[in-house]
Amino acid sequence: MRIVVQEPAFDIGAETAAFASGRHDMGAIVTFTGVVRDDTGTLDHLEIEHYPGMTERAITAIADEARTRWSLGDVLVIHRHGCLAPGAPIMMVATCAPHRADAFAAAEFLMDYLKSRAPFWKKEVTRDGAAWVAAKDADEDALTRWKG
Amino acid sequence: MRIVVQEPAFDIGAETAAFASGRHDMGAIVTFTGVVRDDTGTLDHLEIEHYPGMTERAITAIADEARTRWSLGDVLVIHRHGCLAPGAPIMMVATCAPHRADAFAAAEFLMDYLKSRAPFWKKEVTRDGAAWVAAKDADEDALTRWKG
Amino acid sequence: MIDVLYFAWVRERIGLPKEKVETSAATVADLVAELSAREERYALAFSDTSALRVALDQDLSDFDAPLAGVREVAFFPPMTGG
Amino acid sequence: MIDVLYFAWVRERIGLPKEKVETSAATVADLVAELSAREERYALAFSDTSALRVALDQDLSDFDAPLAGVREVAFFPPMTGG
Repeated sequence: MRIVVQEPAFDIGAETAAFASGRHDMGAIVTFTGVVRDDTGTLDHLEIEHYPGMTERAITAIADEARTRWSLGDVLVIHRHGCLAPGAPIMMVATCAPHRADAFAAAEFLMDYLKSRAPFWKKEVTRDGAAWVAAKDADEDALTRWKG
Repeated sequence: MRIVVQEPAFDIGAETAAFASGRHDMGAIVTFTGVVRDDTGTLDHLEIEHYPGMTERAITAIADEARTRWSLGDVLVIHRHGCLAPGAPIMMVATCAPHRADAFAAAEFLMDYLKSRAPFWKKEVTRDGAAWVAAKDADEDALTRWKG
Repeated sequence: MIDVLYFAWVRERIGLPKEKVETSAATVADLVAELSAREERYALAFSDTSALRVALDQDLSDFDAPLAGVREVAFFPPMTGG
Repeated sequence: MIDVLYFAWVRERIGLPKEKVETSAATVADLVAELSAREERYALAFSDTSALRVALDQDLSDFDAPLAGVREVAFFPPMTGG
């Protein structure tokens, strides 16, 4: 298991290749990469603030929970903070498992919990000003499918 | 959209990086990689047979269906045939979408349909002999969640 | 004349990947009956068609589908891709 | 003495990321009431606690949680990671 919280860019291809290599007993590898999206063409950059210490702790707890729920070979979470330009990778998650259903479910679980339970906050800086991104009800609702 | 059916190995890292690059309007990128699994340590190699012509046609139809069901930016499917050693990548799927739910659902849909609707057949060659891999009821059942 | 293709263990049991067949069979099932009547190896390969799949001109189809206009028929076990 | 941390717009409204607070507040809600009574900028930041989250010693908690033994309290809006 590897949890990385960092400011610099990471290399999606190299991380995916490293995560996938030498898996003789894992048939399924899933990756998710989140990218800074600019729908309107007005975004200058995204600022991501986080809570050092709690961030690593919260992500580790989420990854540990995923490993108790599904039969996983390994878990990788990389999440950046700081200033990110449109198109830049924000974060990635990778899971591997003997079977694809486990690898997919665990990756979706990790994403749903990282969205609303890891202490990151996004601020969009456009040419017209800056605004904190509001949490979406849909993101909170997404957690309900993993309960009960 | 890119559909590749080939015998040679492919580079997961390079394919993932190429697929992910320059996506300013796509917030979510999902990849799935299938790897030759050797649970028992007796597998010498896997032989994958396919139906040239129908294979490309069937995968294209599955990918087109995914693009009508979800809001996707792009789809990539690579599937190998021939002799594959344990640990070798068999195939990969990549999807990108503005939102993560679409990218995940489309990738799982593609995998479920590729398993049972694309004309590939796997034969396991072990030190004790060779045997065709039987289709699993679970794989056929997996398709029902996309119906009705 | 139609092209008949065999894959995986169907190919192995029949002993060839492809052949041209002169037939006036109306449906896939009729073609299967004709082939099974030829030789034991065909009868063996087609003994349980519920374990087989058929494609007509590279589209999945059914054993009761008509063969009129079809140029390529393929028989194979359930697919195991991915 | 406890460390009180603020993030995102809570930090911006209060105007600092972190401070040491001398308090005998029994619960998080009591601490919020004490801070809000200090100055307008605190009152503004804490005006709607339903829009806020709180962590005690880096674990998510509730506004009615006791503060006994807690060394670090953090206030922030709902998280928007991923």
